[in-house]
Amino acid sequence: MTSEFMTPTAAPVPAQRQVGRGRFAGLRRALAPVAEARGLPKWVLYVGCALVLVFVVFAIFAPWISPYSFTQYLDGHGHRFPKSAPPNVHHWFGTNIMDTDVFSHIVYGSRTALEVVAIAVVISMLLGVPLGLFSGYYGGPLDRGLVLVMDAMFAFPSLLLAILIAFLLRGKFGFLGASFSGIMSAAISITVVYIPQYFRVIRNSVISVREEPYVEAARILGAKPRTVIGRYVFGNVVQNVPVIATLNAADALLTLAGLGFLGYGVQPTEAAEWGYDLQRALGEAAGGIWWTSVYPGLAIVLLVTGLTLVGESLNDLLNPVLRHRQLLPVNIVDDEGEVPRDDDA
Amino acid sequence: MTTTPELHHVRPDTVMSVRDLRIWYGTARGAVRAVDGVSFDIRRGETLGLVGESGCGKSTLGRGVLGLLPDAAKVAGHVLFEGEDLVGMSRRRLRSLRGPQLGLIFQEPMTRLNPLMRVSQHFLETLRTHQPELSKEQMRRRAIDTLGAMGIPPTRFTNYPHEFSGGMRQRIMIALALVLNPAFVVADEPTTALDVLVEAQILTILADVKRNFDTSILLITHNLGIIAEACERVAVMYAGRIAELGDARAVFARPAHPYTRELLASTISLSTTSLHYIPGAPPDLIAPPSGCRFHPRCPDAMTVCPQRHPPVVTTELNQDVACWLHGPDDQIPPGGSAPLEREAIGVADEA
Amino acid sequence: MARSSGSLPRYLVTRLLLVIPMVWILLTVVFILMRVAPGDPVQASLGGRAPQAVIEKQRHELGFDKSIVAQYGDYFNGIFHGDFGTSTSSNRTVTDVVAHEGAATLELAVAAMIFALVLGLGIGVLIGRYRDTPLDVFGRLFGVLTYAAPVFWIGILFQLLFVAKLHWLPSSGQADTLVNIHLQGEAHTNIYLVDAVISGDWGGLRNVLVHLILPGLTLGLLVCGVFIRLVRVNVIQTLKHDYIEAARARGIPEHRVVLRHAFRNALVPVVTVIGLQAALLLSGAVLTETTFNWPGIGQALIRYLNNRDYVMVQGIVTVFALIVVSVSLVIDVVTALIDPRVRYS
Amino acid sequence: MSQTKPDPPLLEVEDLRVHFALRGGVLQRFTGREHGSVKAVDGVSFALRRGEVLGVVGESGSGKTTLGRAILRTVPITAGRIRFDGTDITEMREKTLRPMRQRMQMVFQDPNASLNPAMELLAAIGHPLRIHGVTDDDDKVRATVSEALDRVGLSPVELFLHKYPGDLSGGQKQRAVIARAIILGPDLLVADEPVSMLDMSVRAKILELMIELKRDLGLTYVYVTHDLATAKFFCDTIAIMYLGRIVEYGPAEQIYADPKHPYTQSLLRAIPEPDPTKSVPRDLPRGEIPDAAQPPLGCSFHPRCPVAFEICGWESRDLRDLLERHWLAHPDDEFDRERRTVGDLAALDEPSLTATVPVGSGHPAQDVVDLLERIRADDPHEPTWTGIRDITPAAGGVRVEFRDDCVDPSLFDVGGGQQVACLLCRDGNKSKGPNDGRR
Repeated sequence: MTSEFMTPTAAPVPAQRQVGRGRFAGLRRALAPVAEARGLPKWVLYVGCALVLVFVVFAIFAPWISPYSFTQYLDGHGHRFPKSAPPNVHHWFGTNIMDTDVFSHIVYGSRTALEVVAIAVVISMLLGVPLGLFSGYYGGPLDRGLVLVMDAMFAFPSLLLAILIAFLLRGKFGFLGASFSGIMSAAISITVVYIPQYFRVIRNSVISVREEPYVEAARILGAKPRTVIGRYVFGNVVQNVPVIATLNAADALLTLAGLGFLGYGVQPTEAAEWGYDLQRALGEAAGGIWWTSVYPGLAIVLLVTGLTLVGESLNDLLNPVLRHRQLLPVNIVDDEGEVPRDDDA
Repeated sequence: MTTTPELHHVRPDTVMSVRDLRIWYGTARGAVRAVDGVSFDIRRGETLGLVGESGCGKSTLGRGVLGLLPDAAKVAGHVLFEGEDLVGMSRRRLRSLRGPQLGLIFQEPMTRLNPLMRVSQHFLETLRTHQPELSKEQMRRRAIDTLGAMGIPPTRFTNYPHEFSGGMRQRIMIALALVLNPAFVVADEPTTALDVLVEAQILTILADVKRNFDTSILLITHNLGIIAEACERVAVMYAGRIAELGDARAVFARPAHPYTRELLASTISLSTTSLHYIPGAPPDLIAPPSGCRFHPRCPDAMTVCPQRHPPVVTTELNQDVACWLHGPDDQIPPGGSAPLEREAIGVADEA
Repeated sequence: MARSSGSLPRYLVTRLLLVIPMVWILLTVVFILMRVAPGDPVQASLGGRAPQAVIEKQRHELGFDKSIVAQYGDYFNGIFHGDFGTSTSSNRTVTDVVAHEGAATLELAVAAMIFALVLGLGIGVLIGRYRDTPLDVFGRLFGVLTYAAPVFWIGILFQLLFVAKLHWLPSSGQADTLVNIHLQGEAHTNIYLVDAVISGDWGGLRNVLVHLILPGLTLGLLVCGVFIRLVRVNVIQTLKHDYIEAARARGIPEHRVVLRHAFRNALVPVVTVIGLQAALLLSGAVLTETTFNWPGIGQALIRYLNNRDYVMVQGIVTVFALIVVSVSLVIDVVTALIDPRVRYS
Repeated sequence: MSQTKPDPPLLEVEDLRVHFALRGGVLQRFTGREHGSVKAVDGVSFALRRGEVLGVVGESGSGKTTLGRAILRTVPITAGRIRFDGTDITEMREKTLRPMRQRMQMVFQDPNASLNPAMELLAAIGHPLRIHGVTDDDDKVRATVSEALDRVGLSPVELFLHKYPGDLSGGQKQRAVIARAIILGPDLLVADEPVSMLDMSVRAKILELMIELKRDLGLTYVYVTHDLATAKFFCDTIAIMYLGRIVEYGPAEQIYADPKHPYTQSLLRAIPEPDPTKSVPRDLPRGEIPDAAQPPLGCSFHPRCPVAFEICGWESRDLRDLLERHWLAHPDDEFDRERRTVGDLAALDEPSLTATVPVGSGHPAQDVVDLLERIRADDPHEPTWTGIRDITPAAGGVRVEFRDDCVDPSLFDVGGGQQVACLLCRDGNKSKGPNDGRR
């Protein structure tokens, strides 16, 4: 389809909203289509955000929302909770084989999940993005070497890599305190998996942006490489970051759960973790005890779905390859008379 | 208000007759009137040039007459091809016409061939779709002959698209459009992406096509030089409408519409001695100017121009022109022919 | 005029040569990972109370008393001769484990891949073609959900439904015990399905197939979600290409435009990513095998990892790395076969 | 500008060569080892006086854009010299060169891509001021940018200062690019097809602006274009490029009035005039500009040249073209029959003065000799035959020997400052300039 189709007029666009200035003006500008989204992608974005928000609230206000602590197995009178009891008034989602409350595990589990994922995403972003920027911009043997290493890492089964790293990191973060060391080592093992993804995406877009005339223009203006990367390249690749970050967060959550399921994640004494809970529930499933597995699994599915929906709708809105302007229905009026207009202009 | 008049009566050798065609797109800002009341005829074996600035609806019109528009585009009016109206025709029937009767030649030949298919496969696919009764050998023969007429040697028949240069790919695209000998072909800026020598080669080929294939061509271009080289008649399009239509020699010699005149003057050619340009830019087709759409940029605008849309009149040189300068005088209100006063157009409105 | 004709054999040779650094990097990473692992592998494998002399003897036998460089040399020398090492916790060789457990994993992976390809490609093309219709929304949601649901949770749900509730299918294992024993006696390829066919054991074949359904489906769903997303995006992108409009302008029927022009061309990038899914498949296999107690190599890896059997872990991971590299090689060759441009670049 | 003293040239380019390494297969891409090279610019020399406009004209693939970039040192230079205002900048380190960049700027072909989409005009146009430390004061930057915007006609300035490139039309963007280029008061402006992507009604406006700037600011231009019509209007001197070399050079008037090189002649004839009384020339050069990685032997233009003769550089690939043209003329039974007598034509794709035409399986070599003789009989005046010395059956095919005394023409002086790289122009004029033979 020719461009003339989609923008059948070369006339100046009416006054644009003022977009903020400063270093991240590029990002803000790049995200403008999100604010202007309508129709399906907007709703997908809303649903995704709502799902994520629920778990964020759970994570922040866990002690207030959760009826019990995740390690608690005695009620107020010192009586032990029933083992693997079906959902009831006291335990909305029942209890599990460890005599703890399933609902409390869900609430505290969101805290663990979000902590680990946030740390992992931030660290892998901080390492992967600059590496991709410099590798892509300068090219050369360093770039080729990095690409080979990153590709090898990317091609290697991610869960396996995470397991190996988790295995190696066991007990290495003791200095952070008992409850946080497990989270940190889980986060680090996941980080290793996701650095190549940021690297690849950023590097590839840097390589295409690098060839743009405006980057060459900046060099001809006499800008130093640092300035070119910071002011001309970064601003035009940064829109990829939110997309990768959300999609990777979703994937990281699954990796965390996988680690927990295999026993290489956060230890049950340190924090509540859905993957570990599912491992404990596995043996009971054949016996028909469903509540210990269905609820934690559902929590994972909902949070991952939420993050994926956010990521996918951002991708739909920001990725120029996928973006398409949807034509609206229109009525042809006979002549010069009234021009039919949509109300929202 | 005025009803859209017939530009001229339909002659018996007319292949395609477009009547009051409108193509609008709905966007968030409003309806884009890409094509807004266009009528013209194309005769057998004739090349009609369609010229205008970018964004005036040329490409949309070209695809519109072939029914190749996005589903959401709204089309009204008539496109009569050998008596059948293509507007409102079933998809199936339309598809069966594309290829054997209607063809399209594109602007960028580099991307128009499927990179994973050999040139031969493109031809066999097309022939098999529309003439399944032919034997494989007949199809090969037919394809090689058509390619040969475009200057592609038979030794290259089974090559992949990436093994050809831009000019050769355009020749292949033309051969592909003509292999079934269609009665009508739209050529949408067929030489814009090519170098000047290759452009001249392609223009020669198009001239041969007209001679050897008896095909009518609607040649869309923004280059008046190409119109002069290749077309018998020319339609000048502005903001979704046809401003002037007539014999190419007459239009170039004595442009009737001020837009045509200005366009000719702003073309830079080897014989140009001074620079000239049209102030301002083509209008936003969502809210086009009232009356004559060219009036804000027209040096000859009169007070009637923004008030009423000019009807089509025929000049003594047989040019159809929609401009109040040519009347009809009886429809101009009293005092309507006084010069229009308005502000100067700044660069702020420039294209 | 571009007339140069590249040759496929030449491409293959250069591609093969490129494998060498990739393998070298992966193997070196594996080697280093295993050396920095916490604790002494020999001590760990023999238990805490083994006498020092025994430990020293074992150390010497395994070559752990040599310098790190010498160990590195031995490692590569062994691999070069097809010797990946012998377990410290059992007396099986890595090759033996790969032959038996690997065959089980292969059976599972192939079943999953077939399922994922059929469903993923089908749904992907369909919703890519009918973008933004209710069908698209439904298909994408299905894709997101299958991806968002942890493999082991899907496995547990299947067990709850088909085993605990409906009693239709067996809960775990690769075959019933008797069939197991019989087929092990008939071992030709160690792949039960094939062995059953070769030995004409149709009852056994049926038994094996019934056992394969749930694990295959579970693992298949995981990969299927990725495929749907990928195929959809690529079909959408391909449908925007100029040659699609050109084909329509020639009156090529829509089904042919979608299948012959859009789908086939969309496959080129998809095939590349399918190669990367080999890694996902291996990750997923580890989880699926644990869930369904499938006697595959993933489960074996976790078992040996828990036993601190470093030689075995190193051997299995090495094999994984080799698989990943081989798959990427095969994928590149397939791409070159589909896309003539690759050969000439 | 006073022209009292004879100024030294502002820009001198001497035997400039820019060769891009071709990376071959996957392995080479990994190792970075080169695999042949494209001679994008292959021995170009010229000098440019202050205030002069040089038009570099050529088709795509002629190396004209690379030449423009090489002058600004944005592509690595293989050999030769570039002197800017007397200073040799060929091997200057980027760090030393950076201050010089204030004096030489560029306008690009695609106005949509030459401004950073994430920077508003104030920041984009004012950035050179900050880069070169002219001022870092926001008010001063604003004032200078406003002045520049006003100069290029983007007024009222307030309307544009905070716009993003995406909000501007093509012509406005090109004006903004020009504003950025002139804000530091450069001496030299390399304009790479500055109007070719603009609508025809805007082209004249931008050209007019460039002419005004030349007059008011004393700018010197290198105007890179494929369009001989705008070049005629704008340039003092014209350099016609073909496959990395200048094939004709001289004062604009003279070149348009009396083009000497067959290539220049065809270029001028091929431009469509907006005048229906003139018709398309039928005797256009055949084919297209060849692959610069393997340029034709001898004169690069000889395969397409209507007046080529014995020593222009006939070689194996011309033989393939000859065969293909023959079959093009006789596509029916003759092709089917004759094609089988000849083996894989790819054997002729390596440039060589002795070609071996492979024989189709089951055919005697004499069949191919007969075929070639038939083709010669068909059109004995085809110039390719003048370059062929001998056709003999040999092992593995038919050996075709070409003349080995072919000449790669250098620029010959034809008087009046006009130089032409065509063997037809060499008589009576001695070779001038450093453009030595390619081989």
